[in-house]
Parts: sequence; structure tokens; C-alpha cells
Amino acid sequence: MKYFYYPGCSLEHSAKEYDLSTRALMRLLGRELLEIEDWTCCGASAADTASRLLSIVLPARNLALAQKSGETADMLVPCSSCYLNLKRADQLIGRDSQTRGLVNEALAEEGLSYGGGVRVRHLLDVLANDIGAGAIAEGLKQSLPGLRVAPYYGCQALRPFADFDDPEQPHSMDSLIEATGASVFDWSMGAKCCGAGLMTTKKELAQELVADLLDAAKGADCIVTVCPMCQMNLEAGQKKISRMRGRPLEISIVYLPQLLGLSLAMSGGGLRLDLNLALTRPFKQRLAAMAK
Amino acid sequence: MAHSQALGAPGHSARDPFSEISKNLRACMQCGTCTGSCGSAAKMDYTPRQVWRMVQSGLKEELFTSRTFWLCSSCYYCTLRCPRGLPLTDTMAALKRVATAEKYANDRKSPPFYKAFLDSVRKYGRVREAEMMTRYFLAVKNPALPLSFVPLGMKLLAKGKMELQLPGVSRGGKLERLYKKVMELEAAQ
Amino acid sequence: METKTGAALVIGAGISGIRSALDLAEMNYRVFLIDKSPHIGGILSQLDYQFPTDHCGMCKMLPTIGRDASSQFCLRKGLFHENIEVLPATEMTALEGEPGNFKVTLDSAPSFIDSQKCIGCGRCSAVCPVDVADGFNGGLSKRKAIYLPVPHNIPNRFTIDIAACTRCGECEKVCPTGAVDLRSEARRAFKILVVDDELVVRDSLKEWLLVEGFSVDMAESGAEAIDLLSSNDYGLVLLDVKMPGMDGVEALQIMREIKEELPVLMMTAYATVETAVQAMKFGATDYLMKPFDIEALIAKVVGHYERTVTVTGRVIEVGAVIMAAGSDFCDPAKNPGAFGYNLPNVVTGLQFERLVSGSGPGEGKLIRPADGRPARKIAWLQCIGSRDLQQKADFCSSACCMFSIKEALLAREKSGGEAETAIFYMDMRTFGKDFQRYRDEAEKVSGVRFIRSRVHTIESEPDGSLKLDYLDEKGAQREEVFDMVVLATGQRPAKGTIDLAQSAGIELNPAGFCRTDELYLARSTREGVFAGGSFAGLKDISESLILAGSASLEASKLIWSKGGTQAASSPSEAAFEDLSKDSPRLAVALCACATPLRGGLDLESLGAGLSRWDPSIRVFQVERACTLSGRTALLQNMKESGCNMLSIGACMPCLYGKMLVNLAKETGLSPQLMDVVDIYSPAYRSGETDPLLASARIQSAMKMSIGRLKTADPTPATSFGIIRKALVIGGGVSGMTAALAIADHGFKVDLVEKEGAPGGLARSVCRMIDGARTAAVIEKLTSDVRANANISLHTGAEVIASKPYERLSFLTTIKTENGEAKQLDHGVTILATGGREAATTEYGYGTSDSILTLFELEARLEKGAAAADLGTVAMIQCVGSREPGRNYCSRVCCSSALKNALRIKKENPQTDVFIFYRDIMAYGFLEAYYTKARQEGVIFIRYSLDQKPAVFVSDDGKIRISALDPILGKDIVVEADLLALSTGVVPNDLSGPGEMFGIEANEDGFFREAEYKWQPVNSNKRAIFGCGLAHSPRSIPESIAMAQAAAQRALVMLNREKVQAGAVVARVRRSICSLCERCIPACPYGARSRSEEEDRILIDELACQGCGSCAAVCPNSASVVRGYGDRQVMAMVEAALE
Amino acid sequence: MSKTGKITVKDRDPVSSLQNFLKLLLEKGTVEAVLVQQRLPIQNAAVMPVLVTDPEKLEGADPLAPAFPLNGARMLSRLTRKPLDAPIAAVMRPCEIRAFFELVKLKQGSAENVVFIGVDCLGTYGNIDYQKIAASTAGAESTLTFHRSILSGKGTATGDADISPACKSCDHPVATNADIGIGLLGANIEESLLLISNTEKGARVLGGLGIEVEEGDQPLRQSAVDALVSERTAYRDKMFEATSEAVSDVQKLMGYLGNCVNCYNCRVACPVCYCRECVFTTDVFDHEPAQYLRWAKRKGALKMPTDTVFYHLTRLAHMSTACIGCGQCSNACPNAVPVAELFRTVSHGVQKAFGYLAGASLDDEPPLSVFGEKEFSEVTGGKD
Repeated sequence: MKYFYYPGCSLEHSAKEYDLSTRALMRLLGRELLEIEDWTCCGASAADTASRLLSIVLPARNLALAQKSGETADMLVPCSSCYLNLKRADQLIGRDSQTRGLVNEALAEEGLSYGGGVRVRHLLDVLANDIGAGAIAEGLKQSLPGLRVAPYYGCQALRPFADFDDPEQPHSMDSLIEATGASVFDWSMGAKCCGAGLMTTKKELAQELVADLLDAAKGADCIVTVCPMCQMNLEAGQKKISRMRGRPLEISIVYLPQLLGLSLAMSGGGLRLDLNLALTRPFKQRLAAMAK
Repeated sequence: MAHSQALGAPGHSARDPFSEISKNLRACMQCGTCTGSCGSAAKMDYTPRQVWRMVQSGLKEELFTSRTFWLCSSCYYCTLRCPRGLPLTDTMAALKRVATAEKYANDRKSPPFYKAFLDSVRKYGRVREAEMMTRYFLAVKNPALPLSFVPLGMKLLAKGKMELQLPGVSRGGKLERLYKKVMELEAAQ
Repeated sequence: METKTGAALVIGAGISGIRSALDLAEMNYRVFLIDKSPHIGGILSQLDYQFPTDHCGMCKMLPTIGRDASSQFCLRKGLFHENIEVLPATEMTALEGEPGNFKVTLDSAPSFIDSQKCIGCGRCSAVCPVDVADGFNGGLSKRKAIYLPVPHNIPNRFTIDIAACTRCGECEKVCPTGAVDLRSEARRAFKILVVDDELVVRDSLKEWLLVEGFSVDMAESGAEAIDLLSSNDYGLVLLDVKMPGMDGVEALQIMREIKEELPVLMMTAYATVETAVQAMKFGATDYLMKPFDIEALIAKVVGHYERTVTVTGRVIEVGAVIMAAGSDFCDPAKNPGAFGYNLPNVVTGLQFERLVSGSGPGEGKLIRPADGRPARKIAWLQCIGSRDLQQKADFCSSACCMFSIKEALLAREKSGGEAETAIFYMDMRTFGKDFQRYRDEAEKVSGVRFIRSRVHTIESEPDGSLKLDYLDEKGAQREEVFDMVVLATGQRPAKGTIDLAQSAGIELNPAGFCRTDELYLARSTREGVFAGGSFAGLKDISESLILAGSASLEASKLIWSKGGTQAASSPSEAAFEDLSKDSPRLAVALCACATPLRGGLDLESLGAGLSRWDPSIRVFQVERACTLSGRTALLQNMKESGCNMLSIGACMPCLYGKMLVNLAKETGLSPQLMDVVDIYSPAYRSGETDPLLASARIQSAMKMSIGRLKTADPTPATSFGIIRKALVIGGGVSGMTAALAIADHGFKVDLVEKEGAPGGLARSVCRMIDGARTAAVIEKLTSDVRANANISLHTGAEVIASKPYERLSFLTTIKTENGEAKQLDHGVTILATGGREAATTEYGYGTSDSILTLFELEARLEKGAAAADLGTVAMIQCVGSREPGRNYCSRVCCSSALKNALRIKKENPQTDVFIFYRDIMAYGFLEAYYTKARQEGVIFIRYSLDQKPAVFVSDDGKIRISALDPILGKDIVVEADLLALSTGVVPNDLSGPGEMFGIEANEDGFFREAEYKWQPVNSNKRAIFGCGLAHSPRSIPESIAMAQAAAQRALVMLNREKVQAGAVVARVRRSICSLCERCIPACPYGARSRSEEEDRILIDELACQGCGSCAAVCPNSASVVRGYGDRQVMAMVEAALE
Repeated sequence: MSKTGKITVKDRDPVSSLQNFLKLLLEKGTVEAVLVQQRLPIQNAAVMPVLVTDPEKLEGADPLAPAFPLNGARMLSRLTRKPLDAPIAAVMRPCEIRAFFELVKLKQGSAENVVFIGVDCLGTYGNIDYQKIAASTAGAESTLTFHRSILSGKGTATGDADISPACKSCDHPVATNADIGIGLLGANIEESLLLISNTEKGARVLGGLGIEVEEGDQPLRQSAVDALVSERTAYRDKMFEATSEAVSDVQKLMGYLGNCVNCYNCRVACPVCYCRECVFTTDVFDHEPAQYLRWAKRKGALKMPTDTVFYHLTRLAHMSTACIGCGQCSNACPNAVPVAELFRTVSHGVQKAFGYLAGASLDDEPPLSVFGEKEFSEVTGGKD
């Protein structure tokens, strides 16, 4: 099975480990990733503040490039914000002829055209539904017993397009986590927003939201994320937020492919756990002990 | 209490984006589900429900003194739960568009950030995070802001997760033609 | 030649189905009442309490006229009426023919329990291993696969839920009367042939099918299959597509030649799907995908088997069909983004009703379903699955606001007043009669909190209670924790409505309910098929029954017009010998049958004991009295003994209802002189170990029956002729419809209208909600009335006096147009005196000609005043309504205001329209107009009773309306050019006709009906009915429906030559009556009056229901109820103490 | 505060002054007839209600006599059962007026055209006792000695006879609901009698007779009335206790009613037992011979006549809401069964439970004909 692969800007630098661990995991599970060559930014939440058409054209460009490559495959997108923009563009172009006309008129500048048809899939959707917990369980080499993992879905992976999990009470990560031998930490904040989009402009508000999440995760060994912006937002400033709330809130934050990779006995190096900004010492010792 | 406000439905010029927004919101029955669902409603001076009401009643000037729509983190809870199925999160984005386009300077940080972000994409096709942040800090002209990001910057540098590029050095202009075409099309609509 | 008695089919035995069935049965039509579930009662069998009495009142639907033709006990226990054949677990699969004579095919699901044998002992369900969620209790509790559909039915028959049953056969073994027959042999007789080249596939298939109880043969190849086929008979073939040599398709074709309609399931792997589909062209019935999903495979095979054994093909001929299949509630858990509706301790409205019901999971103690702790702080969330475009539910479900308030009151009562209750709502739609008063009382007296807010999420706390985040009315963010949350779930079309509509050939509306005529709400899109109750959209009980009545009227009019006569007289009315001169000669028949029920009962000693006790009786035994042969033996013995009274000792008295009536016809003895005594269950049920004590108890039961019969009053029931003409007072839309409905059945009607021309208030309304011109409706009705020979219309006439005439009819004097008095004799009266728009002086009305009432605005719009020059239009709702002095909602002003606003917007979208409102009462499908009004840009501004908008007329004629906008929390001013006030509807004066016919008006001046829910069109006097605006404000289509329902009730009286009074009625022994008149107010049916001239108490035998209140009040038994005289009761008490 | 006038008593004979007052009523034509208790000319000891239209025929009238042969309410009910356009005056004891009010509520009579003249009641003797006392004296002699002995404090007992237990326990000696009250208490009846106008009709009648009436307290009378009432109430409560104890279970009740022979006299004498024919005298209780045998066989022995206790219980059930305690049932009982005490005790409890006082006013609705929304919550548990 082949997938187009759209990493997105943050996976180039600030979320490099997410990109590398995803590629490594997919290779291990026998799925081929075709990175769209010359892909450009999807516009995230900024394009929409400048012009509605721009916020559709930018993602449409990447969809057109994927279609132009002649392959027929779903497009796998690890970052929730890119996933939302790509899917929104695909739907609007598919549904509304007026938008389709304008977008294609713009894309013509780059000799591209797009009429819809590429199915945009989030990484979690592919892991949960195409690969499935069974494959992870079969390939399990390094069980992680007793590890309490809090699944964090963020917001834009689930809403407004609720096509692979319940937008309010998601459960698609549970089976995957249990397949690794770890146990799912029971909390109700899995689908709450961490305010990452506001971290640069409205820091105090974003930190409040992060603090609530870390508070709720008390008792879990680590939080698992499926979006570079949530990851960065939860990792950065754990000390400052602990001071703000007046109690220790430090907790390890790992990407889902990293956790799954560990259970399939991929080396910590290959999963670039070294690049994670927040891995508590007890968590690292735990992983080392389990590796023996 | 507050001055009494002559009420009249918003003006109806053909292509005014503001009346476009109000047309989308007409079916709102002020049930308050959106405000109840909004994570950042506590910090907003006007709650989302009051914003829709002001749009419906055409109170444009007063609306754009509010910072509500800048606090929207596009988490789409409100769109999911609105019993009228209205595109509420998209409306918040549209209000940002109108505020930026018609230069209502009620927020000093968000417009420059989004501009820096889009300029970087316009130039390199992708966001060069370091360069984008420096351009944003320069635009905001408040030294305290960059200082607060230094610890995160240092950690990223140490881990090699951020390249140090100097602004304005390389050529760029990757999506220049695309941007121009889009602006042209948008204006013609 | 037995004239073809008119017959009708009623689909769905909920309360609307029962109402229509009873309506038609009381008019002596034959009725087939079918329901797909194993019991009757629909949703109401689960509700113990109904608004406004907060008690159950279902039995008030039972016939009061000719009541001996029907069972007179609790309807939730069952319904037995001479003219109704109740068919549970039955569905209609085809409807052919044309209106007046339809041919209907009925399928009833195979019943694995013989209803004659099952005695409801419950041993089977004790051993049943399967536990399934109990739908009756809304899934809150568990039940077995073999279960009692309703805890309190008579006879209490068990049913098997075929889907859940694993056919383990335990129940079959343990059933004492052998009533359970899982037809396992029948399954074994169903042979299946499996044809597949791979052994592993054949073996696994064989093993699965054997477990299911079928017998299986196997074939390795097509050829082998074919010669197997020619030698024996298969019910089903599973045929693999890809096989070496002869492939599946080829084999299929040959097989089809051998056995034409042989069902074949192709088995195909992923690649050969196309071939399997292609094979279907050659007659394969279906295909199965490899690798097999066991459940799906078994379900398909069992499906085929079930279809072959379903009892099909019962074809009945009926004149009309009434669809009363009801509606379902939406399942909140399936709501996208479940908002936490599936958390523990979150229940639906129906589940709450079960929690407070005595037969429910919590036995009526208000406990939380999850942990059984008492629920003392409860929240109701309104509009779950209604008024929600996200779920394509652009409608209001009409009934939830009121049943939530009722449930809140129930919670307080069940918790001894401790429970704290809160209702979260958007518009509290109290649009019906006395709804507003019920809500005010709930709020002010019982302390129910009404919070105007739509809660978005429920989160569960560690201790299982629930945290609600919501926005309060001032816009502040609130968090509150409750023990339990009840969701007022909205309506959805009943399961199976789509295929029911297909087989009935009727269309559905966009929301999936039955599409009905705009004006005649009971008419579906197919002539002859009518819709009653909530099949066309959820309604409260009263509206459902009104619509059911209207459907019965339409059906009976159709049957009557196509020549389907009513039966000459109902069997129970046959004349019986007058035995008052005979001395009692009593025979006792003891039914001997092999039922193991008998236990140690020895019939000989029982018979001997009785003869010793009373030598004058004759005792004989009969073999299996409930069968035909048993009855003939019984008849034979009765003739021999020359008895004039009969007491039968048998097993289940309830089975003998119809049998006694037929026996009476054959022997000429009135059923009142026969009695059936249960001589078996005392012995069996109580597990009486000591046979002596058991037989003593049985003996005393028989002696009581003998005592009762010997002292029975033998005079047969009397019947009375009434004048078969009707008087309709008020010639509005309702009056004319009622008159036409009666006249179309061939009876004379006098229609008295005060004004010069008929039409009533409808004349000052220009358009219906959908834009149709009201004048057209009135013209059509008026021309029909004038053209109808049976109707004599008296315009400009007024009713001035009325007095009883010819014992049970009326003689009414009217003053005609030219002033002279005219006397009209009639048997029934329908009050349709109507109402008018209320006047007002509020909000500056009268000080400027641009301040109008609602009707005046519509008149101006109708006169073509171009909307352009209307400028800005403002409307204020609830002017004078829903406040002290006139504390009821006039129901129609909101929809009329929306109609006017949409019309203005349509003609000129630029006009600004503002509507000041307290609650928009857009109930039912009117909600779509409310949504449309908002989408068209109408601005709605809410105000509260204590902060009304203020209106100033400035000198330049502009109207300035200032009010507080609650959302913005700011004062706003609307400058309008035109202000319309919705003043609501007030009833026309009822005191005149009221006092003449002895009926009262309620405190608002409307007609006081006998019972809001269950007898909406009857008054508390027998032959007086009421409909239309006189009863309560309602729209024109709703008035028409109510007029038809009232006419239908009147026709039950008019329809008979002789109206049979009940056998058990009151009598006055004049000689010892001291005329203290205490019995007159005691009679709940107004059946007693004092006649001044004859100086005695008169009884209206038709109205009397034999309830005995008069006998209880009378100290010296001057007033006595036939059948329950002092001597009889004493005789039974004596016998009981033997 | 009450409006009172006076009748001056000539030569220490209140009876004749009262007769003159009544003559005035007839002469002035205020009423066409007077129903008053009168000594029959032919039998001095028989004091019976007499309907007098000729003033001259009033000379035997003696309403002050301690005689109470039967409750006059029943007679008045016969007079007013149908509309009678002639106004009549009824001179009656308080318990007779109250009994009549109950009969009006049962539509057995009407109070429209009746002027009630209520005489203070100081108690009456049983019929047998009174006949003995009156026989040995002439005219109203026995009445005067009765009242003089009370005035002088010697009480009501003469010889071995005393006023009946019902009168001793009667806490309504004054007819407060009569149009005109004849006040004996607190007055020296040998000089004057009080005339109290309680209602507007009473004031009109007195005005018509030219008797002036002034407003004012009557402290003397009030204290006398209070004293008598408290004495009688004390006696009453003791009687209640004793009777309750005497009938506290069925066995005791059967003993209490042991002497009853089902003659049903108490029913005939009871003013509020209004049935034309009591169910116990109808065929319902005319049992089959075989039935008696069966009953006897069941317990081996059967007291006859049967249904004795059943009858009294039924009468209690029917009449306890209307019983005014006039004592005629005991008075009429040939075997001196203390029926009045039983009925008075039970109906006191029943009337208290309903918050109803029999005969107090025509406006109070009789308990069982009216249903309160929230009644007997201790029984219904507060559910309506």
C-alpha cells in the first residue's frame, strides 16, 4: 500500500523528530511514503486571515502536485492543521463549482490544475484503521507493561471533519496504545484544544489551556500527541507553567509514531527521542529498563 | 446603562464582506451553545453570541473595537455544536480578514504575526520559522516579546531543530506569481 | 343476503389506533386493529403519569355509550370489543384495490407460544439463559429472550424475542402447559445444500448451520449437487462461484430448471464479486462474501427460513385504512458529537418515565440508573434532536416541553418534595390549553427552575454525578453539578415507516413523517388511507386523539358513502327474555379439562359441596368449555336443566367475554345472568400445598357467584331511541365542518349562526400559514353547506332556550333572522361558538393609525399595500396574553406573526422587521417557518413580563420602541413606521348556550371539556360536544380536525335506532326517596336531575356509567345500582365468609 | 357587643309575659302562626309543639318548661317541606334550631319564611320524669319552681329526677343563630327577660313591634353563660371519656347495646335521621329463614334479633356529621340504652375531624358533599 506524504513546514525543522519517526514506523510496517516533491506551505490558520481564496489555493497546489505525479493513493498528513486545510480545500473544490473555477484559474499560473479526488488522511486515521492495532500487536517485540499513556488528539484532527473518530469523545488511539502493552490513562481532556495557534500572539491564554491539560494528565507517565503544534505547545514552558500553577506539572510528551516504534523494538535513536523537548528522567530510565 | 443604540439591520451594498458575514449568521437564535463551548470565552470582552448579535444588528464600529475574534484558536467546537449548523469558526476567520483589510488596529500582535508568516511563504514557498519569528519581532517593536521566546529558541537551536537564517539574504519570490493572481482574482470578485 | 358490513383496518395500536378502532367499532363497523409489537398501548403502555392530572387516564377512552360491547377495565391491561379484532405482532405487507374496498395482506410473525395454553406462570423466563436490554424500560434493565412484553397485560402471555433467542430449548422443557414450541423439528425439516469444492469451507458451514438447528447436505461439485437436488427437497442452496469443472453459474442454471423457485445464495471471494452479481440475473437470490462474517451469514440464512414460515397471505377486505403507527424518539447517543449524552446517569425522557413507574426498574423510587443512589438534583435538557439543523431536524417535537415539566413535578412528588429540578430550554412552548397555568404553577408553587440556555456539554464527575457547563440568561458562564440529567428527546418517524409507506402507497414529508393534506390533517396522499395520531408528527395525547377522531370520521364517511352498512345492531343489544316474573333456576357448569393447572382439585366433591350448600341448584360437568364442542355440550345441558341462570367454573374468565355474548344470543338469557369463576388459579397459582384449603377457597368463590346470580335483578338492559338530528351552534369553519360531517352520514342538522353569513373568525384571516387563501376555504365550506339537503342553515339566528324533550333528547328554541321563535328537536348538540381577536389598549393602540393588531396588519398586506412603503415594521407578541387576567397562550399569534413577517420579507427583502417576543410558539413543523424567518433577516428581540417594551409615538408619526436586548445587555430603540400587536384570541360568550345545556366554561371562558387529554371533545353532559375556538385557540386545520372528531362522537349517538344503556345502571326506588338531592352533585356524569313537576329524581340511563357514587351517598339505598343491590352484595359477603 | 331589648315580667310570672310577647307577634301580623311548645288544656303534664294562629289560644304556651317531648325541628320541617308563603315564628330550643338547619341543608325544609325565636335552655327532664313532676302541679307551676330553684342555686335536681345527661353535657345552651334570642341567663327572670336580636330579620321584627333595642355589652349575662358552658363542657368531656372507654372494642360495644331490641325508636326520634324509610326496615334485612340457620350453624348460636350493632354502626356512619346532641334518641329508647352518649361522642370526633359544627350556620356545606383539594393529608400522605 502506497501513500502520498505531505510533511508540512514544522516537520522540516521544529518537529523534525515527528517526521523521522513517522517515516521509520511506516517503513517498518511495509507502507511506502511518496513525498510530494516541491510541496509548499498549506497556509495553516494565517492564510484565512488574509484572503479566503488564498487559504484554498495554497493547499490545492499540493493536491494538484500529488495528482500530477500520476500515482493514485491517499495523502497521509501527520500535522492536524495541514490535514484540516488540505481536506477543506479538497471538499470546497469538489463541492462548489465557483470556488473550483477561481482556484484552477490561480493554479494555472504554476501550470497546475485540481478538480478534487485525492483522499486526505490523518496519520492517526491510517494507523488506527488501515494498519490497525492487530498489526502492532503481531509485530510487538518490546511490550511496555505498566506504562500509563494519556492519548491527546488535539482539536483539528477531529473537528470539523469527524470522519474517523467521535469529535467529542475520541477512542481511536486506545487500541493502538493497548497493543503496545501500555495502558490507556483515563482522562476526558483528549479532545480539548491546547491553544497552540495562539502561543505566539496570546501566550497567557495558551498557557492557561496547557496548564489545564497538564493538570488533568497528573498520574499518567506520558502524553502521546498526533500534531506538531500540540507537541510543541505542551513541551515548551512546562517549568514556567508549573511555577504559574504552583505545583510540578512536568510530564513526558512523545509522538504516537515514537511510542509505537518503541514497542516494535526500533532503537530510540531511529525514533530521534533525543530531539523531544520534554522527556522526564524517570520516563527515560523506564524506557531504558524495558529495552533490556 | 450603556447608550441606547439605534438599531437597524446592516447595510446591504452588494459586495460588502461584512454583509456577507451577517447573511451567514441570520439563522442564529442566540442559544449560547457556542459561547458555552468556547475554551477562551472567559478572556473575551464580547462573547461569541454577542458578536453574532452585533453583526446581525449592524453594530460594525463597536464590533471591531472588540478583541474576541483574535482570541479564537479555531478549535471548531462551536461549529460542531451549533444547532443551526452555522460556519461559526470560519466567521471568526472572516472577521479577522475584515479587521486586517479595513485596518481596525485593535490588536497589535496577531496581524503582524500572520503577515510575517504569509510573507515567508510567499518568498520561500514554506515557512522558515527563524526568519519568520525575527520579522514578527521587528514588526511588533516590543523588546519584551523576543526575550520571552529566547529560552525556547535556545533549546531548539541546541537540538538542531532551528536553522539560523538571516532575513532578506537569499532570492525567494517562489509563490510571487500565485499570490499576485490570487489577489487579482479576489479583488475582481 | 348478509349485507356487507363496513370494515376498516387500523394500523398501530397505540392510543390513537385504539381511539380510531373504538370510534369505528362504536358505530358498529368491523375493525381490524393490528400492531407490529406483541402488545397494544404503544408508548402509553410505558407512561404511568400524564399531564395535566399527573395520573393515568387511558381508560377514559372506553365507550360510555353501548358500553357493554367493550371490556371496561384498564386499557393498559388489554382491549376486548365485540367489533374489534386485535392482531398483535402483525404487519401489513400489501394494500390493493380502491377506496371503499381495499384488499389488504397481513403478515403475522410466527408465534412460538400458543396463546391459548400460556398461563403466564413465568417458569420459562426463569430458566432462559439470554439477557437482553429491556426496551420496555428504555434499556435501563435487562429481560430474558422469553419475556412478558408488558408487565400488567390480561391475559398475560409470554413472547419470544426471535432475534435474541439462542434456541437452547430450556423454556420448552419447563413449560407446565406445553405452550412453548420452538418448532425445532420444523427447523430440522428445513434442509440446506452446501456446494463448495474446498472441504474446509463445507465443514465450517455445516457446523454453523447445524448449531442453528437446520439439517445440512454437502456436495463437492456442481454435478454432485445436481443429482442430490433431483433426489430430495432443499429449502436453500449455498453455491460457490469458483469451482473446477462446472462453475457456480452453470450449476445454478441447471438447478433452476430442476426446481424453478429454489432460493440460491452464491458464495464468492473478493475477486469474483462481478460474477456473483451477474449470477443473480440467472435467478440467484443473493450472494455471500468470503471470508464469511458468521453473524451476517446466519442472519441471511435465518431470514430466508423465517420468510418461508411466516403466516402470510391472510387477506382481509376493508373499506378504509387508518395509519396510526405513531412515532419514535431520537436516540441521543447516535447524535454526531454525542455531547456526553451517553454518559452514565444521563437518561431520556422515556427512561425517566420508567424510573418513576411502579413497574419500572427502580420500582418508582427515584434512583439513578448507574449506581442506584437517590436522584435528588435533576436537570432536563430540552430540544435534544429537535430544532437542530445539524441533524436535519428543523422541527419542534411539540410535546417535550410539557412532559419535561410533568416529569419535574413527578420528581418532586416521588422524592417527597426534596428533589431540586431545573429545565434548560430555548423557548418553553406552552401553547396548549391551560399549559401556561401548569407551567406557572410548576415554577411558582413547586419551585421548578426554568433556565433559558442550551447546555452544550455534559461531563461526568468521579462520583457519577454530572457537570453542566452553560451560559445563563445574562451571558455569564455557569457550571452546575446534577445527580441526573434527563434529555427531552425529539421525535423521529417510527421504525419501518418507509416500507410501511411504500406498501400503503402514501408519501412522506421531508422530515420522514406521513405527508398530509394542508387543510384536512387526517388525509394522506392516497385516497381512502388516513393518518391518525402522531404518525404525521409527534403530538401530545389530546391532539393525537383529536386527529384519531378526525381520521375515524373520514374513514366512516368513506365506508358509508361506498355502501358499507353498519351491522344492524351490535350482538350485545339482542333482546332478552324478561325473567322478572321467574323464580331463579340456577345451573352450575364445572369445566373439566386436562390442564395440569388442576392440581389436586376434585370436581365431584366440589359439585357435591355446592349442591349440599344450596339444594335448588343443578351441577353438571362439561369437557373443555372454552372449545366449540365444549360450548355445544354446555348449551345442551342448559336446555335440559331448564335453568335461567348459569355459573361456569373454568380456568380463565377473561377468555369468555365473547363466548358469553354468543351463549346469551342462543339461549335468550341476558349475559348479566351468567358468570364465569376462576376455579383453577387459586389452586395452582398460590402453590397451595394443602388441597383442602385450596378447594375451600374455590368453593367460596363459586358460592359467591351463585349468591350474586340468585339475587340478581333480572330485568334486561333498556334501550332508548333519541331524535336522530343534530344541532350545531356556531357557523364558523368548525361549525360548518361538523355539520357537513354529520349530514354526510344522512342525518338532519340544524346549523345556527349569529352573523348574517357563516365563516366565523376565519373571515378576518386572509391567508393560511402556507399562503393559501382562507376565503377559498370558507366559500367551499359555505357552498357545500348550502348544497347539502340535510343541513338547514339559520343565519342571523340565536339560541334562546332549550329543555329536555322525549326523555333523552332536546327541544331548543331559536330566534330567527326576522325575530320569530322556532323550535328545533335534536338528539345531540355541538357547540362551535368560536372566538374573536382580543381587543387591547396597551402599547399605545388607538393613539396612532400605524399601530395595528395582527389581523389589521394582514388585512392591510392583503389589500396590496406594497411592502416597500411599509418602511420598518415592528411586532409585539403576547399582548395581554400569558399574564394575569388572561393567563393562557393563544397559540396562533406566533405562527401568524411569522406568516406576516415572511410575506413582508418576500415582497421586499430590504424592509426591516423586528419581532419582540417572550417565547416563539412555533410548535411542530411550524419551526421551519421560524428558521426561515430568521434566515430572511427578521430580528427577534426577547422581552420578559417584568420588562415590557415601551412604545412612544413621536409627532412625526414615527413609532419608537425601546427595550432591553438581553443578549447585548443594552437598551435598544427601534424606530418603526408600523407596529403590529398580537393580542391573541378570546372565546365568544358561552354563558348563554352553557347555561341552557348545563355545561360550564373554564376560568378563561372556554368550553370545559370532560377530560383535557382523553375526552377532548366531550362535555361533562352526555350529548353535548364542543370544538374549534370555543374549546381553545387553534389554527384552521386543527379546528377542522377537532370539528370532525366532535361530529364523530355525535355520530356514535345518532347512528343507532335504539341506543342501548349499560346493563349496570342506577335506579331510584321512588317510594323511599326523601329527595335530599345529595345524589345529584355526587354523579360525575351529570346523569341525575330533579324534575320539579314530577317531584322525583330523573336518571339519564345513557349517561349513567354505573359507577355507584349515587348509591354510596344515599343513606337508605333509595338510589341503587342494578346488579349491585344491597341483597346481592350481602349474599356475596355471606358466601365469601362460608 | 349585642343588640338587646327587654320584656318586663309582671307579677313574677315570666311564662305569661312571654305569652303576651308572642300574642303581640300574632296581633301585629308580623307572623301568621307561631309554633311553640304548649301545655295541652286537657292534659296538664303534656307539653307538645302547637301551631297557634289565634292569639287567644296562646295562654298554654310554656317554652320555658323543662319539657322536651320531641325535637321540634322535625315538625318545622313538615311545615316548610314545600314553599309556604305565610311567615311563621318558631319558638325553639337551641338544639332544635340547629337540627332544623341540618334538615334545611338536606332539603327537608326551608328557613325562608321562618322567624327563629331561640330560648336559652337550662336543661330538660326525660319524658317519664317530666310527666311525674308536671302531673302533681297545675299550669306553669312546675316551670316556675324549676327556674326559681335554679336562680336560688339549688340546681335542677328534684326528687330522684334530674335533667337528661344530653342536656347536662350540652355546650350550646344559647341559640346564637336564632333571629331573636330569649335570654334567661344572667337575668332575674322574675323581673325581666332579655330580648337579643342576632340577625337583621330579628331587628326588623323587634322594630316592627316597637321594642327598642340598644347596643351594648351584657357583662352579667356573658359571665353567666360562660359559667354554664364551662360547667356543661366539663361534664361533657367526662362523659366522652367514659363512653369511649365503654365502647373501646366491638365486644364492649355489643355489651353497651345489649339491651337494644331493634325497635328503631331512636331513628324515629332523631331529628336529622331524615330517611323516609330506614333500610333496616326494608326487605334487605328481611333475611331468608335458611340464612338464620346457616349463621347459627357457623357459631353454634345466634342472638336474635340480628343486625343490632350493624344498625347502630350504620346510623352512626350516616348521621354523625349532622348529630347536634339533642338526646332524643336516649329519650325515646324504651330500654334506656345510652344511645345519645354514644352518638354525641362519635359525632364530636367526626365533626372535629372535618372542622364542621352541625347546625351552626346554614352557609357551612355538610362535609361529605364538598371535597377539599388537600384534605386528610395525614391519611393521603399529602398526595392530592
